[in-house]
Amino acid sequence: MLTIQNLEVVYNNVIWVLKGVSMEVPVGGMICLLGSNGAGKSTTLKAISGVLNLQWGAITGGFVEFEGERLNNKSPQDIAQAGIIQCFEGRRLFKHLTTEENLRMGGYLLSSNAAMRSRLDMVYNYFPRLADMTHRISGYLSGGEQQMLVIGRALMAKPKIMLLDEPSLGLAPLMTKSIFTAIQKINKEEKVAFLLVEQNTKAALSITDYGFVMENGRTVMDGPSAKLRDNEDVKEFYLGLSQVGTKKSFKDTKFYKRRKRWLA
Amino acid sequence: MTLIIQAILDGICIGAIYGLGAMGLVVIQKSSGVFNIAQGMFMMFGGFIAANLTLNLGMPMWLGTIVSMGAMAVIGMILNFLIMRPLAGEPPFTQLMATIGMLSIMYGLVMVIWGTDPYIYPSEIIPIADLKFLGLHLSPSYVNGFIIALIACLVLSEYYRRSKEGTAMRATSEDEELAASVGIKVTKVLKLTWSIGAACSTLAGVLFGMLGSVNYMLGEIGLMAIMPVLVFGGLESFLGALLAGFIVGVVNMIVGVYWEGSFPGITAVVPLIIMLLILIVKPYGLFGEERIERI
Amino acid sequence: MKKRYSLLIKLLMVFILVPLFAWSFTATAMAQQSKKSKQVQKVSLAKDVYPGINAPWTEPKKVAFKGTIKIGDISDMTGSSSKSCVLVDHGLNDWFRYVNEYLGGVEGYKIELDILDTKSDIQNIINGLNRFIDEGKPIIYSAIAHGVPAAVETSSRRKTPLLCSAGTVSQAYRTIAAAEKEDNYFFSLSPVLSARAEIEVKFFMEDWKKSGKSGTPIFGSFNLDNPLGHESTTGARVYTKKHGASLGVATYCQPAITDARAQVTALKNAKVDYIITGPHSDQAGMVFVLELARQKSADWQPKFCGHTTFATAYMEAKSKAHEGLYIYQYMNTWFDKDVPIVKWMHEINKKWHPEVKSLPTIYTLGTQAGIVMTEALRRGIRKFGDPKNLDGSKMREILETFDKYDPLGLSGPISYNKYDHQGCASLRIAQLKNWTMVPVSGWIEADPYTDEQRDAKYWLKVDK
Amino acid sequence: MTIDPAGIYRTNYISDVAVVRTKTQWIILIVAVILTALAPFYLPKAIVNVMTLTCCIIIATFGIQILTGYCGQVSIGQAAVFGIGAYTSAILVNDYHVPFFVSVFLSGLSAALVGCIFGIPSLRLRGFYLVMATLAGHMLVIYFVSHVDFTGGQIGHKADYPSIGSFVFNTGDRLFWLNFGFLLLMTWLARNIVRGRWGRAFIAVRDNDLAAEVMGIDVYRTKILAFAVGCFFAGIGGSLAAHYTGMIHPTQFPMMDGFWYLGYIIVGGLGSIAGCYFGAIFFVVIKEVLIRLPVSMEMAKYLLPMTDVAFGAIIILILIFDPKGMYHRWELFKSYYRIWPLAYK
Repeated sequence: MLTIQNLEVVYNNVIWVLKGVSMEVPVGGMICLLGSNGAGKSTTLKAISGVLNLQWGAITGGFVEFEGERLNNKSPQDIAQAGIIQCFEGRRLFKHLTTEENLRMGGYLLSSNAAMRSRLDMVYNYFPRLADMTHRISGYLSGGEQQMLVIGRALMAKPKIMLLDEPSLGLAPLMTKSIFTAIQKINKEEKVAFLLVEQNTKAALSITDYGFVMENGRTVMDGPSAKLRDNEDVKEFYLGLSQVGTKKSFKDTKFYKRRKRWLA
Repeated sequence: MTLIIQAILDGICIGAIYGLGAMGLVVIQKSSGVFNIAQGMFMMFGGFIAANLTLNLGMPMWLGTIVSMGAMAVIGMILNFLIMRPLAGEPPFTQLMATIGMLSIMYGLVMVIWGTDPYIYPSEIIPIADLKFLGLHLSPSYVNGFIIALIACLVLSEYYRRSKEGTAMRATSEDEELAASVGIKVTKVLKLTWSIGAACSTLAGVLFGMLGSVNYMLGEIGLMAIMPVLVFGGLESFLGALLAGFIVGVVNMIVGVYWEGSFPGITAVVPLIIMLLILIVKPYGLFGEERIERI
Repeated sequence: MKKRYSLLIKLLMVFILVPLFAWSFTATAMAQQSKKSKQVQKVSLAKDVYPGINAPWTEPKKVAFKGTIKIGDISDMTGSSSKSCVLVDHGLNDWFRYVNEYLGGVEGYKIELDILDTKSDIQNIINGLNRFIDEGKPIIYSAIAHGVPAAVETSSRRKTPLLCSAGTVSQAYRTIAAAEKEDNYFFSLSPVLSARAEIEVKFFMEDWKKSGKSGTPIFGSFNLDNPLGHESTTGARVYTKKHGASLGVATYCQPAITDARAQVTALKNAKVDYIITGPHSDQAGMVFVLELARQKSADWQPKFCGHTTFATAYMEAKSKAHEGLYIYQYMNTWFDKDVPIVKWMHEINKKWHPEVKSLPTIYTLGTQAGIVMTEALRRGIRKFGDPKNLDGSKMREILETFDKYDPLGLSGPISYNKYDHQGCASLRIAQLKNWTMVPVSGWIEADPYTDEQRDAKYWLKVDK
Repeated sequence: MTIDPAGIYRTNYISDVAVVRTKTQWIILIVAVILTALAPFYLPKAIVNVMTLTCCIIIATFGIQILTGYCGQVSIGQAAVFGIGAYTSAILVNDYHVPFFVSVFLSGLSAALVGCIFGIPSLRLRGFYLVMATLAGHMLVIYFVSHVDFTGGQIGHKADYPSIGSFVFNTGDRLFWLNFGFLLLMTWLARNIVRGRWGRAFIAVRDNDLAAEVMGIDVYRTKILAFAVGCFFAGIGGSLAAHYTGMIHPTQFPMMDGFWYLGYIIVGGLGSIAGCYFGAIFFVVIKEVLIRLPVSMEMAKYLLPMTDVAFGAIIILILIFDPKGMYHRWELFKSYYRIWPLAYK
């Protein structure tokens, strides 16, 4: 459904961030995007959702294709209209608006009021905790509730793909788990495809069914999550386990025997 | 005794108009984050257009007012398109200077087009008889000002609180990138804001001019009247602006009636003094939300 | 983006080009107009118009001028008092044009008026004054400079007479001590503002006696918050006391106000019988009168006397609210046709400005100033010969030789001396009725000032 | 920072922060100064008078440049502070017979004091609220000086010709030389302030006051300092202007001037002392030209408000097309013609 080929992105005509990213998101797929900090994961998402040009960035090469049509340098509104919704890193929401207003803003593009109502009910039964704080100023919600609100807001817009940027950032493990279960549930029932950027690699790989690994603005490795989970390199560098699956002992911390060989 | 009651009544009537004028500025500030110092000039320009329509083209007052509001809405849109849009994302200081430029241009243009003579409106918007009771005297223009300004304020604040566009505007002022990503057309929102702001201050200008006359100084006077209102009410809240308008109006009137004779010119100064005190004690106004801006 | 920029550039182009076009257009228009006015026939009463210069011509006189004398004129073409200033300059222009075309100029020299707009900006006034003085203008006229202390100071610093329509005590008078130290280069044409206040009070006291009411009347004043306004108020305070009445309440306003609610309310509360004012800006005057009309009631019918500009508002803006107000005039107006000079005025305007139907008092102010300056120049040339060696201080001496000089019956006699540069000392009160001004009193003269009163400090002290 | 011709390297810090770097620059500078100083001999008096006043304006513009351009505190009260300087000097010289050259600096100091009072809100206020505070401050100052006795109230206050010993600056030329001398002095002072420790502190506060605070700069002290310095300059300019006009009156310091000062630095270029010259002179020229245009009385009415229109339009155009201001253009121009005709694209 969503295809990316050799995507290249440059910020204010100097900083070359993406140097050729290619990936493929099937309908209703559950994809995770791994990579160390600064690998360009967030930039990829922004390039897809089109908010790049609000940040002086531009797509200089390759293309993003959604259901057969190019999205390069389209306005964010049109892309959102097409059904790609991004949730920014760090639980960004309209802090001075109430929960309900936030959700309604999420459904800004919905035509009728009835549609809005039904979507609202749906969101509320996915996240019952939001239902009983509809008129709170969203800035004062707890981290987990804010994350729910963010996902809920994205869900309001009848998305076909949701781009989640670090949903587990700074959340308690329990909260993370509940969020991820919610995500899975949504993916199953609403047939919404997810493109999930996550530092918590273990959790991410456990819920997704396919994964891409990025380094220095390139996709360097991909495969089904199960296979990635078993991949030695991924274990070494993202799951922090040695081949035996036990915690590493101090003795073999200097890992000259294994290096990221894709970075020659 | 009757004197002070009279002063308070007049003050409240004028205050409502101040509130409306301030609201025009708050609208723009709320969603585009621009402190439009040219708002007073918008008032004056609108007032002059209305005067032109009613005096020269012989429109009835209410029609003239509405038409001039429409015209100013368009002008506001154009100004936004020509001046503020290219400067989007610049630091607030730049945008402030741009509005100062606007102020200067409109000030000059008014003198070119309408000269410096005072213009007197032919009638009030709502025809009312003189109210005279127990020594008090409410002239129709004041009653007009009070009623219309009050209605406008309430309608506007309701529109912002309830309607979809209103919420969208608030959302945009909050976080443009996010707003864009949920599919709000930011440019459209800004266009809407500027036209609403301009129309609203036009109405204020017409009412203001109806008290006496419309002249080329109305812009400066309007700005000076609006500023304390803004500080009392804070740059973000509507009803705050209205209440603050009442306060300032009453203070103005009472000072004007009692002390203007012995301390000429003090009427213009007292609200400013109070404003400074408030600013030092409570930097974001009485009803304002804490929000850091850098210039 | 490109499109938006092009729009902006067009905008700027408009700002620059429109005025230039308009300017050139009017320039040509003026040229044609002057060509038309070349073939003007005889003005019947040239002789009795200007006995001063022995010039009995009735035909346009084509003389080869020996040279030109340029006179500076500084006025607000734009700003709160633009209307009056434009009229004054109109009057001046007409007079000089008449002198040049019919009387062969002053002693054979052409007089030209060099007008500079100040845009109500002080810096412009001072720059303009300095410029005129540097260009060696022997005398400078200004309808507004008396409101600008800096201008008066500049003129006396640079030793060039500055002729104004009116003045304050501190400008027009010098105590004996002060006059010994330095000369005064400011010349006023009509009573100083406190004197005007006195005349208004005198008139209203008469009115009070006639009405036969008992007790003493209460006066109220409404003035601008500027030097002129303050002196008018002080004058009102002093002279009401002197004539056995009292100043109940004094109100002030800024030159451009949009409503005068507070002021009128205060006056009404004090139940004043008479309201007297000094000079006013068009805006403030208009607004005040409207508010007054609104608040008048059966038990409060104050009588109001003000500056001539109120008449302008009444007759041009046709404002009903002004009906029946009193105004003071310091010279004959467009409406007393029996005065020869006024007849001349009508003739001239019929010939040169057929579109002009009626010209309120302010116009004659220009004529009066023109007459005085022409006379001064004439005397100067008679005394010193070539106008090239007429400098400021010489002109001051000449002007101080004026003693009861009658400006062709236009106003009361004008006399200057070392201590007193007030000029004409008498006013006349008129009433605004059926769209004209009806004189309701003769020329009332203000009492001469004592030496103490000539000191500006005196008026400050009384104000406190 | 100025762009240097090729082959000129700076070997130590002193030469790096030097005001004037190369011999050629020295020569050009000296020639320009001498030419300007000789203006009265080859320019008409009217223009010299305008130049005399412009010197005062430029000095005041240095102040607003340091305050807004360098320290980022927007103030519309500059005109009022200008007035404070004028009144102080006039009163000191005329009523208390303080020698002129003392009173100039005293008036600067008094203006600085008032500036500190203006600055107090800036400790807590940012942005628009600060703008409004300074605007209100302006109104208050004007109201005060026009309604108390010792300033002469509405009658205004005289200011005699400046004099040093028995020598009196009582002709247009002498006044011009006096003001021009002060202009040079003040330029030197301003340049040294902004390239010194204070200047760096100001810039740090402007760019990010939080970071500055972390760096150990006392932000509040710096802001107050900026206000004091900025107003000091305004005060000096004011007192010079007062003695030039000879009579000062509250109406000589209108609110619009506060806006114009900001306009000068925008057009001249934010954060450059030389930019003040460009901005101020540019607008003064426009104003003069528009006033001098030989138009009929009727036309004058329509033409003269165009100064305001032109002012606004120019500011906006500069902001949109060339936010760095004219000084930047000038630098580019210089660096282009230095290597002319071998310019590379």
